[in-house]
Amino acid sequence: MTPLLQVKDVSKNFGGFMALDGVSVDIAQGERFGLIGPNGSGKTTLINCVSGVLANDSGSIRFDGREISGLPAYQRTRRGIARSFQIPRPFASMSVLENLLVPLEYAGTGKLDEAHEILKQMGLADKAATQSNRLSQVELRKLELARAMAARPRLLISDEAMAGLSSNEISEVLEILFKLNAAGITIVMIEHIMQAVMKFSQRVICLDAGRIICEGTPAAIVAHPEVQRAYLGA
Amino acid sequence: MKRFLIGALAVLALAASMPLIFHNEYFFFAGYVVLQFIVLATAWNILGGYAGYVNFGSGAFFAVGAYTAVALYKAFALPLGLQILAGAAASGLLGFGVGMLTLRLRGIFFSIATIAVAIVLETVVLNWHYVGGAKGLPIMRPVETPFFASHTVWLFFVMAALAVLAVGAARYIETSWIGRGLRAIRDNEVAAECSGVPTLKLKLGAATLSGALMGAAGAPYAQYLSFIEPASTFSLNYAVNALAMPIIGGMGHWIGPVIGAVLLGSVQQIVTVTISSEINVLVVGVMLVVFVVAAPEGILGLFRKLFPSRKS
Amino acid sequence: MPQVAHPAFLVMGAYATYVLAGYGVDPLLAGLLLMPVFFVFGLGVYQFYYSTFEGRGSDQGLRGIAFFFGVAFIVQVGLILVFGVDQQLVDASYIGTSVEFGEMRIPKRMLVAFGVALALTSALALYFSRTFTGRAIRAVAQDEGALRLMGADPVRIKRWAFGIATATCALAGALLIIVGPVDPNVDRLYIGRTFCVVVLGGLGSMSGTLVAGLILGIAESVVLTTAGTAWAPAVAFGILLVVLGVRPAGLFGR
Amino acid sequence: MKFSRSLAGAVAALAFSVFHVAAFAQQPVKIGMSMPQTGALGAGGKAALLALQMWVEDVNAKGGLLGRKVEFIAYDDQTNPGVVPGIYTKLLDIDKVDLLIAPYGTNVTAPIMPLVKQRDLLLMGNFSFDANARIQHDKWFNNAPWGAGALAWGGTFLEAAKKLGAKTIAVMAADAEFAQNLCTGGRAIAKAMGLQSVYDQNYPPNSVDFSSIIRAVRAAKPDAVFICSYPAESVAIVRAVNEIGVGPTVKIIGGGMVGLQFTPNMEALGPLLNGFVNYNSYVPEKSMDNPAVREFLKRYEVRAKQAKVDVLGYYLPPYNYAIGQMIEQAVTATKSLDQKMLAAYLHKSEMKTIVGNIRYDAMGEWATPKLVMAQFRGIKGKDVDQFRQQGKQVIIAPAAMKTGEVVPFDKARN
Repeated sequence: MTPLLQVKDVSKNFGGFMALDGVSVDIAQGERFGLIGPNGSGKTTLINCVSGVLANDSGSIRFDGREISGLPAYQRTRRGIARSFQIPRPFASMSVLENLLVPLEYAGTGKLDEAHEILKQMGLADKAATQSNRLSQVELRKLELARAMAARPRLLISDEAMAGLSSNEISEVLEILFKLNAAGITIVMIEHIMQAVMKFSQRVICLDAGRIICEGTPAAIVAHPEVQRAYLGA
Repeated sequence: MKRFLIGALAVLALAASMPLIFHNEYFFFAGYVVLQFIVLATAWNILGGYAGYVNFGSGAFFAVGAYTAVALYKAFALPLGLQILAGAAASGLLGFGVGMLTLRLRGIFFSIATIAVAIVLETVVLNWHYVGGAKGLPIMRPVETPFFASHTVWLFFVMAALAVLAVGAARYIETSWIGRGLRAIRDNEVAAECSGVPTLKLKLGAATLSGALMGAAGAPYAQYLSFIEPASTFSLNYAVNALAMPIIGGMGHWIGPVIGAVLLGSVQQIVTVTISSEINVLVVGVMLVVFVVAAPEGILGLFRKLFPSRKS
Repeated sequence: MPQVAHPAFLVMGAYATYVLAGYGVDPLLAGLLLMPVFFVFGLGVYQFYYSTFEGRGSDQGLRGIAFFFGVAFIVQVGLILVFGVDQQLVDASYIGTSVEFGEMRIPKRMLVAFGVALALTSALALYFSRTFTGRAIRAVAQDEGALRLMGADPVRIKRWAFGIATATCALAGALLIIVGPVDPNVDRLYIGRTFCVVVLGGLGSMSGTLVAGLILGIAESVVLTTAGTAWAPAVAFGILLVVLGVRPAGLFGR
Repeated sequence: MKFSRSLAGAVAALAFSVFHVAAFAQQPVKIGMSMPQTGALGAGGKAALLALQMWVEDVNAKGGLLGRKVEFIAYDDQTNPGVVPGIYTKLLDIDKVDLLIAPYGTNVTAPIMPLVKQRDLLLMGNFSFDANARIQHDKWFNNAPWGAGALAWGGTFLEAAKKLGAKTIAVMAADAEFAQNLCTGGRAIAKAMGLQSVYDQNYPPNSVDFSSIIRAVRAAKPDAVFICSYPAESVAIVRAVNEIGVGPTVKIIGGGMVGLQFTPNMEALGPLLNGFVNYNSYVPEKSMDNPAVREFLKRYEVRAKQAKVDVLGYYLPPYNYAIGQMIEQAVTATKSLDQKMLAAYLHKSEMKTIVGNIRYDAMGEWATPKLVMAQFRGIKGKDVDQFRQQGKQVIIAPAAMKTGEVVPFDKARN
């Protein structure tokens, strides 16, 4: 069976600065995948290239066996790649429900019930009519995930959805992600909070200076000397 | 939708029955201008208010409509209906072109590009002697106008129909998925794109439609004045009014630009009778700044604040 | 922070020079005298802009642009109300006479304007590369966060930059009215020229700006002599549109 | 004290208005126009407006028209053609004026020609040039000394050029109604005379810097330079000619430069004007002396000083006063405000005015043009009074009014 996402030799250069330098990784259908690395190691650049916010300079990105690296972001979303943003980017003039209606209408099924369903799942049901710029930090994170879910993705990329949350809130979000995965959605988690990644992921890669420095199970990664150097030594 | 349709028909019927109530031709002369501003403000709002892209060159789109109509009228004596269609098509194309060039860049570049387009086109028209060049061109109106008391009354009715059309289009966009997509773009363009919104296509569509409506508003201009000349056709006043009216009225709702246009348009028409035209455009500029600073949601926003119980 | 009101400040500078020249002040000197006044004025405008838009953080894009557009428009109409739509000009010993180089006669006013503009640009370039505040101004355009880490307040820096830009408008306005008569409607042309030069040169690059200015000047005079003066106003905007379409980072941008 | 004074004032006002009602029992006769009071033609327009106001006062002092008071309504059009149709629509529909006068200038008159033709109204033209050539309205009467076509200007100027031995000509013209009409005529005449065109350039209205154009003229080495320009440009061109120089080949320069007749401009340019040959409607030379105009100008000057407008008032004011006189003569003779009857009268009768007796041709232009070409000479400093003297603007054509021979440009400069 072909992997859901195949990233091969992807590079990205910002005016002489190599943000990604020949990154290759495969992610299987249904996998819970963790992506870690220090600040500026290229994590967000990588998922920007996957989701289409940035265009990769070279290499190939295949989704479901088909090349997507030339496609604009909205088409990737329609094919099943949805993401949340590290710094929440709500549609501030809209209510929570309307925020969900955007991907629902443009990439999902267009059924209003589904939006309510997702809100309930995320624990935002009672906020449906609230304008999104009045939400708390944790609610905003949940909205990010909920909006990504409304596009009916097969691959969900969660970009630091837990940064700045309390441990209670972290387990709340983790629980949601576990539930989504149980429903068959492949999940890539980018996270600084090690416990969360390690608890969630089946497989983890660690990026440093635009390269993959190691790959393996959470336990193997934590033990890896380069990871320790990258995280502790830097 | 049904209620809106009935309302639209009622407005048209009212416009058609105006000659029974008002006998002074100046009423229609001035009313035409107000209606024209409704079209311009509504058109501007489709791109500016919904999608957040500020057009400083409304005058250029207006003028392209006007000059397209004049050129075709002079060459083939096209009837007004076709002139309006052609004017709309030309300005729509212009909107599409400017959009292609700059809508991928940051918003300010689009705004600057619209000023640039206005000046480049004005220069082109200044040098286009077929339509009068810098010295302008007098236009003889058709001698007879069937069904209407005079040509001005007829043009008034045409502009009323265009206004209803423009507001209808804006309202349709606003309440449909297109409007939601445009608002998503305004709120956060990257997030919109990642939510499956084809941002470039949507913006291009909005720029084209907005341009086309402005062009349609400009097409009857030469017949209205029985004269056309570049400086006043490309006037900065159109740009300022087209932008000030929605901002003052309220950009979020289709009625906002209408309120702004009716209010500012009538005030200006009344004021020009008594006070100098400078003071009256100054009032528009000052009101624009005051509203942007103190009441960013416009008159509609103020209204909502006063009557919070009323929904939308 | 691309800014649409400065061309209006430029024309305002020209008119302020005209008023001072009416009291017998040399226009160049008037421009210099006006610089501090305009600097303070610029600080004030930015402070106001900051506290109403950037500080609130709400939807600053659209409304901020509309705000400056409105300010520019008010300046223009205000000038019309005070001075009328007529062209105004100033007189000085170097206006109306020329220097002869064989067959060529070059007006002195042009030489004066060229010299002062060159000196002003060099001074600004030096300021931006040699002083801490100057470098901070260039940094703020790129990364506000890094600047904060350096211990500089980006708001203060931006306000300062705005003040300098406005002060520059005073002297540039004086040059404008030395070179030729000014009427309140010229600012629209200068929006085009300014943005054309800045975009062509690449945002934030002083040397790029200088080269782009020269390119535009030469292009305008070439068009002037080949296609006729009637086409000259379109040159700046034409170039601007082409650059925006083809190479938005500018000739020297990355 | 204060109260009683204001009471007295009120009583006086009441008495005055009662007197008014008695004197002019009917509605006033309303005469409306737009006039450039700012913008390119503003300097001339303000002077012209003053003359018309003087006529209104004079006619009201005599008891008005048809026993009714004359009310005069004038709006400022800022020399902006775009606002003129709106102003005239307002004059007709809101102010309900009885008679219309056109604004001073061709550019601002052209936009209302379709309007007056459609409504079939009488329009008194005001120093327009060929404004009626396209529309051909039969109720148009232009009060301007040049008549139809460019012959009165171009003909005399170019003959003078020939006399000086010119073989080549450069033409520069503003891209505006008046200048284009004029230079098109000028070109045709030049061609017919066998003058070879070496440079021909239109420039956009309100151009500011003419150095590059003057450089190009200089490079083309013409013998004559024919210029059709509007006031601000005329001033800028004179300055640029002084600054850059047109080169030694040029023997005659000028022709159709509007604005060099305005006193403020003459004052500002002073000796820079020397040598320029330009059209004019009235210059203080012996051959043009006319007691009626002299008497009018004496009264005008007093008023002009108060109003701070053109103090000499040679160019437009007498003609604008004459427009009023023509209206007065026609209304009095026909005892009517009917546009058809007035037009018919104006067509068939000789009009007696301070600027002479005028007859109109079928197009509504002066049947016998009376335009002069004058050369600025011996102007020193920036003193206004020197322009009142003879010999400062020497009439070189037409022959009947000539007061001197044309002098080559560079000779007149030194």
